[in-house]
Amino acid sequence: MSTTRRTPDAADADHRYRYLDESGHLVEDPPAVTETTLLELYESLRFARAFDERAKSLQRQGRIATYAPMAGQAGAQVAAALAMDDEDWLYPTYRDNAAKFARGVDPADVLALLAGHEGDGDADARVMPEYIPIATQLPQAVGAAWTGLLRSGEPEYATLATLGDGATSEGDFHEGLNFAGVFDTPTVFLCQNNGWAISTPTERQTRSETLARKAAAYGVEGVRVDGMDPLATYVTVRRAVRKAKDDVAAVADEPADPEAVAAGPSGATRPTLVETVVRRFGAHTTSDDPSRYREEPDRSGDPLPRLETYLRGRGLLDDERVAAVGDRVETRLEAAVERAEARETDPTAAFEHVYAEPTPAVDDQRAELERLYEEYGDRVAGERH
Amino acid sequence: MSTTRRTPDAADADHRYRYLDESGHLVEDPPAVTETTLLELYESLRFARAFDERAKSLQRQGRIATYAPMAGQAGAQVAAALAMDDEDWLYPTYRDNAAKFARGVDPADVLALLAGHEGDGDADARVMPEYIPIATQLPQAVGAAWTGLLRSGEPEYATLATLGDGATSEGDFHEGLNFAGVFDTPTVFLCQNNGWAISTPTERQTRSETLARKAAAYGVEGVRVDGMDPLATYVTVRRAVRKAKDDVAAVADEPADPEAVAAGPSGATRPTLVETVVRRFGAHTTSDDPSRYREEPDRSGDPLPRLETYLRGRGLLDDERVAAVGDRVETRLEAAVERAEARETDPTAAFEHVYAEPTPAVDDQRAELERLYEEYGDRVAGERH
Amino acid sequence: MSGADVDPDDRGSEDVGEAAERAPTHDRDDADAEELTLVEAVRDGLAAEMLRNDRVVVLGEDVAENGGVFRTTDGLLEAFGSDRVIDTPLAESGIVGAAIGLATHGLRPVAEVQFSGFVYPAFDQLVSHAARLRTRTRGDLTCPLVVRAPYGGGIRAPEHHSESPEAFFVHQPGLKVVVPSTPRDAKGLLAGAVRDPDPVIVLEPKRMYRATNERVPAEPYAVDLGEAAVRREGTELSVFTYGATVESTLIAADDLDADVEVVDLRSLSPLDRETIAASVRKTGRAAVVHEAPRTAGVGAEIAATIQEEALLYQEAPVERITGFDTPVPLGEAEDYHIPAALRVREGLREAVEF
Amino acid sequence: MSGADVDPDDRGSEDVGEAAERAPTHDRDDADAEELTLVEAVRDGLAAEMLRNDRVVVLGEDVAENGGVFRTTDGLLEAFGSDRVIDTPLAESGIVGAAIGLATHGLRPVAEVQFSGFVYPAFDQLVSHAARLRTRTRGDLTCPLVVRAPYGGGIRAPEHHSESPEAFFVHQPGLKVVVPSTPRDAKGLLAGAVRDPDPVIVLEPKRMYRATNERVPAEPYAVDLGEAAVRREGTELSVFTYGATVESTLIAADDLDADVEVVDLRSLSPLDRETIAASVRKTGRAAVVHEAPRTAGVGAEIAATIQEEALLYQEAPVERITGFDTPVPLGEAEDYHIPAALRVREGLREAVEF
Ligand SMILES: Cc1ncc(C[n+]2csc(CCOP(=O)(O)OP(=O)(O)O)c2C)c(N)n1
Ligand SMILES: Cc1ncc(C[n+]2csc(CCOP(=O)(O)OP(=O)(O)O)c2C)c(N)n1
Ligand SMILES: [Mg+2]
Ligand SMILES: [Mg+2]
Repeated sequence: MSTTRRTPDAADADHRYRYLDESGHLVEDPPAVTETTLLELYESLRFARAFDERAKSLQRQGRIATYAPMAGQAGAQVAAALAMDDEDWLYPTYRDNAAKFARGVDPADVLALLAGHEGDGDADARVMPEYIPIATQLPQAVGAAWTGLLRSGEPEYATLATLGDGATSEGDFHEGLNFAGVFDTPTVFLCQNNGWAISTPTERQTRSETLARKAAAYGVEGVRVDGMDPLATYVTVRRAVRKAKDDVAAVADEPADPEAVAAGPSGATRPTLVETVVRRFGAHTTSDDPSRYREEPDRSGDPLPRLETYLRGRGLLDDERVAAVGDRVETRLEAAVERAEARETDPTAAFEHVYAEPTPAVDDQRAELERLYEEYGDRVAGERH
Repeated sequence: MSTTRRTPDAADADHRYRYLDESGHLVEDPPAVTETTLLELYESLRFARAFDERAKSLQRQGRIATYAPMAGQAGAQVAAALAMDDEDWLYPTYRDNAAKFARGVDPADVLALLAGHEGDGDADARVMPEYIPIATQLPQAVGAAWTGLLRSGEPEYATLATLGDGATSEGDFHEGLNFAGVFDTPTVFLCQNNGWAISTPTERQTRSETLARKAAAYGVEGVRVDGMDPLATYVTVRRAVRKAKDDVAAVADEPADPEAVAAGPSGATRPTLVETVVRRFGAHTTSDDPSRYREEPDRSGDPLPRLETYLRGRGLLDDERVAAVGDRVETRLEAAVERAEARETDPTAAFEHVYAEPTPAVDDQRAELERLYEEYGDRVAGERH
Repeated sequence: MSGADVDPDDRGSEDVGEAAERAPTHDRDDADAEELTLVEAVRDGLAAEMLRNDRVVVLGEDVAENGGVFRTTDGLLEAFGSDRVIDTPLAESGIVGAAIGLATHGLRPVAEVQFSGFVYPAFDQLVSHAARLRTRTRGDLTCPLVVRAPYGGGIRAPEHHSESPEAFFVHQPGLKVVVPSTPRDAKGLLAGAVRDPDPVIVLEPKRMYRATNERVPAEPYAVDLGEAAVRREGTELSVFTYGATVESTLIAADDLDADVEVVDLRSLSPLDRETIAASVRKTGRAAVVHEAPRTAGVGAEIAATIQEEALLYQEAPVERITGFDTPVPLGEAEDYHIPAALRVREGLREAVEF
Repeated sequence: MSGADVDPDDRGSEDVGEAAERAPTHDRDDADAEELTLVEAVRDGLAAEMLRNDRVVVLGEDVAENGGVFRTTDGLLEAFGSDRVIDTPLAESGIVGAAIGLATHGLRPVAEVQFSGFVYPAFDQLVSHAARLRTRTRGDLTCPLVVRAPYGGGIRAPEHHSESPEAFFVHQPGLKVVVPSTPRDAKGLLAGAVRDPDPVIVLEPKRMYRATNERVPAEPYAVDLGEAAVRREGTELSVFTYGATVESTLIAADDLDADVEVVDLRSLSPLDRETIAASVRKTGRAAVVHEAPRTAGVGAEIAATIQEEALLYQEAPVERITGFDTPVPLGEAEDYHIPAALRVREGLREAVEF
């Protein structure tokens, strides 16, 4: 992999945009990212790391169900989330908890969902529920972004939809990006190319050299970035978010990283497809056994030590601060686990929000279950319950 | 529009590959097309023209239902069909009757279908039934082409699927081309970009500069050609068909028209997306009123006089031969109309081929209708019948 | 904060300015009802709801410049402009998916699918998302989306243009499904759908688009979803039908030597089970008429409901008079497939004479 | 000439050479049946049919290298090679669309959809094409395609992983739908599907994949599609169920103080209406159990059929014991949604005591 931050062609698989090398040293002049943001990036990444480990252990203990780890990808997620403005909306997949936390989603809610308690998404944090049917979020994120344009003629907010490499094969990827191009919606498509869709490597997913170059088919700008470099991801997504909403042409001409922008026709449209090149350090999910289909993956270039090295070098972190972050992260996580585990299953909750007003069928069926529950309690749920 | 036959970039909307200019004069050295093929092209085009006119008039008289005219596009269709080998399969849309006739489909069958008599496709001619749900033919054509590869390791035959410009927006376009790229199937995607999807102009269908360039997103070769030049279309599709099945690398390196091949990564893969730039001279279908959404279209560059001029110039046609072709065309068409109109509606035909063996439900329902029909005859079909 | 930053029941600005002047069917005297065809009533309903609520937007293939292939959206572009009447690319999953995004964020999209046979590419967006957003977010985010599509046969259309897919949507919890049979209901059910806080599929009987006229009130009004309409009262037999087959059922009922009650269901989800049960308890006999295939069609649900709610009153099995379990045949053969008045009458007779 | 240049009923080469040696579950003594779980029986069935007919190919997401997320295709790649066991891109319409192309041209594709909740992107290919190719071409071209998908809840899976979409496919003419409930039938119905000349959807009850063992014959065999199996004979009540709910129904039947007949439908399309009618004529009472939502589910069709075929024998309404008209809830709540034995028993009791 080239270490140059200039990527002369987003269609060239050997190049990706980067600031920090794999050991955390700058290969370019530092980007204009505030110290507050840098420290937020760090703490969010620490939290993501801790959450990931805790979730895997909770799953092993049977306290939550299947979990999709983020290790190797949390840097891209956190950087993208922090590059968004408050008014923007996140359309996440099942693997994007780090991005959700960085937007303010309560980790207790995520743990509760993983433990099987309904209630996903967070309108206050402007985070949609996680999208499991692959790529279906993309047309919706485009429509959401379009809303502002239709309402006021202005891009009132951007939407950022995440997706995997596998998702680029679905029809909804195509239809979503095409709508974004045609209606010039303020949408950022954040593809985390982790090299795998469960057991299928990206090379068998598509014969395109890169995923970023697919943007050109829609007249949309495509950019390829080292997603394990949180600085480069932040700068790239920040630019995409600004371009989506602000002065499209000005940002497009911005000298910061003109050559990262290559696949698009002119770069002067609102939507952007950002391909972050990442590695999936672990299994697809806790149900997956990657030894069936791949060698032990290369786990170098981990974003967390990379960022930490950089921040220590800049004097923003030292042992004491690092420890303080660790304490805050642990406290937050403990509290979240506790709150999540306090939740109880409500046998009739499923009837509540099928429609704004329950239909007669829903009401009758609820009554049917309530009658049985009253008489038999949990035995209604069967042996296995 | 540039008149050069060299198109340095399939992504450049101003260029398209061509041999004949709009008045039918060669702008390049003549391609290696046999005289037999040239005359077949001409007669097929004449038949298409006559059929188109007759079908519109039959529709006006209520003798057939909605009809989708081919005028402006028949040249591309006929050239593509004749560029296929006998063993290849055609996957047509509702607008591709000229291609079907050129493959040997009986025009009486097409007229009968248009008059509402079930029975589409022709396995002997290796022509699938027409595909109306837009773009759905594309994954199927890829699977069909793949069959040979899976069976014998060799591309036993190619498939050629036609599609419109509008079809490029559907998810199935994307999934079909992506499968073709990944499995390197011997498939030719023949896009007839006639500028319109009913009332929607291509500029509002996609922001891509050309449709050919979309191929790059799949690692598939994309080529753009003047579809109203039957010579250029023939040569381009012929090359794509050979490349699909024969020596991929050799054809890719073939000096004939190397620069027409631009969007693909190397040109050395089996599938090709051919964008034929054509004009829809008439309405979308006989139900459509184009005056609602477009000015009178430019009807210049009609492939038929263009080809006729060229063939007269080469001494392959003169007044007498032209008249003889006209006579043959008329005779064939008359016979077809007659045979088609001899068909009668069978009220229970619909029950026959739902399954290889009718299910009990199908059998019972058939009996139900038969009982009523026996008692009441056509009155079972109601007033309007 | 609501997910959409707006009160989902807020009707938006009532000050519609010039749009009112330009609205296509509002040049008539507003106080008066006017004779409209079903297609005109759909258009009138769209215009009325767009005037009433500036968050209502119409999108789909060929709906703007061309006014829709059936002209249901004719004149709306001129009246409401290109931010509210939008031609989209040819991609149904994109249309419905984008419309879900619009609906979640404060607009009231009315997406047209050109023919109901082309709704399948959008099936995933409808059943996996539109139907569930409310449940998944415990009511935090919602999807007040309308999808309109002409359905059914009878116009000698090509393949895939005559589908009756209503049962697919009726089976999916979280969706609602309505089917008007008259111009008046076409306007009223559409308004009910647009104002409904949940996703509604409106299937319009295309062969009725221009078949009859009816006086349709000029002012906006909504028919409540979930309420059937008794079109003909009777005591000896209850017939349940909807949409395109209401007409042939009424003819058949007139034709039959028995006192037949004809119930136009109008709303298939939710289903008006009370009206259904009450009618059968009264008559003791029932039939259902639709043109979709019989097996696992809406008629099956009605028959199941009737025997659940009124078995002890049933003097005969519920007769299902439906399209057959075959693809809709082309050309004249479709007239044998779609239950025509005579076939309906014979079916009703069986129910009466059982 | 047949469209595919091959006799569609030709089984291809029986001389499978080395593949037989490598077939994953054929290392046991062929004369003997072996205890297999349902998931092993599916794998055994696939291997048996692939050995029997070299035109059978398996394709889908993660089916080859990974052996399928449930391991239903484990070992097939090693046994049959990468031209017969194929990992595809993540695109269900592409998978089913390509498989239709394969089927039309002489192969016998078995396409896996990873979970039945992800079949919707392929809905258009299934209902608009697979279901109709024979009709459209008057039998000239055919589509002998199998689509397999694990269905149903009970494994604490995330959203969209617990769907029971069978009614959608049962309503579509031209498709067949089977649902095995036992290892033996999992192999036999799969073989029936692979050998069937028409497209068949096989829905496998994923929570039964490893729930029980059963002796499964080693040799290839096919269960005829369209034939129900009486799992328990009885005289007082007929219960119709299939797939994942057969087990809880049998427990409930044992538990109830009445002589209950339990019919495993196995094939939902075509439906074995004769067996259904005969059973109800004998018992006079009926119930149906499935976990899909109730409204317009397969239970509705069965209730409609019963009252058509046996109304005069019915002493009670057909009781529908089903999943509710809500999305499948997550976590422990799913146990209240899926009809567990106690809920089934109480439903059966109502039918008996009516
Ligand atoms: C429509 C659909 N098909 C199949 C699945 C099953 N599935 C879940 S995750 C996954 C792989 C996704 O790969 P990718 O898009 O690269 O994302 P990643 O998991 O690597 O983050 C698959 C096939 C699904 N969720 N949705
Ligand atoms: C899935 C689907 N959606 C909508 C339609 C209705 N429809 C028929 S033709 C057409 C336009 C097709 O445009 P294009 O692909 O450019 O082909 P052309 O008709 O110009 O040859 C539309 C929208 C359809 N047939 N299928
Ligand atoms: Mg991935
Ligand atoms: Mg076109």
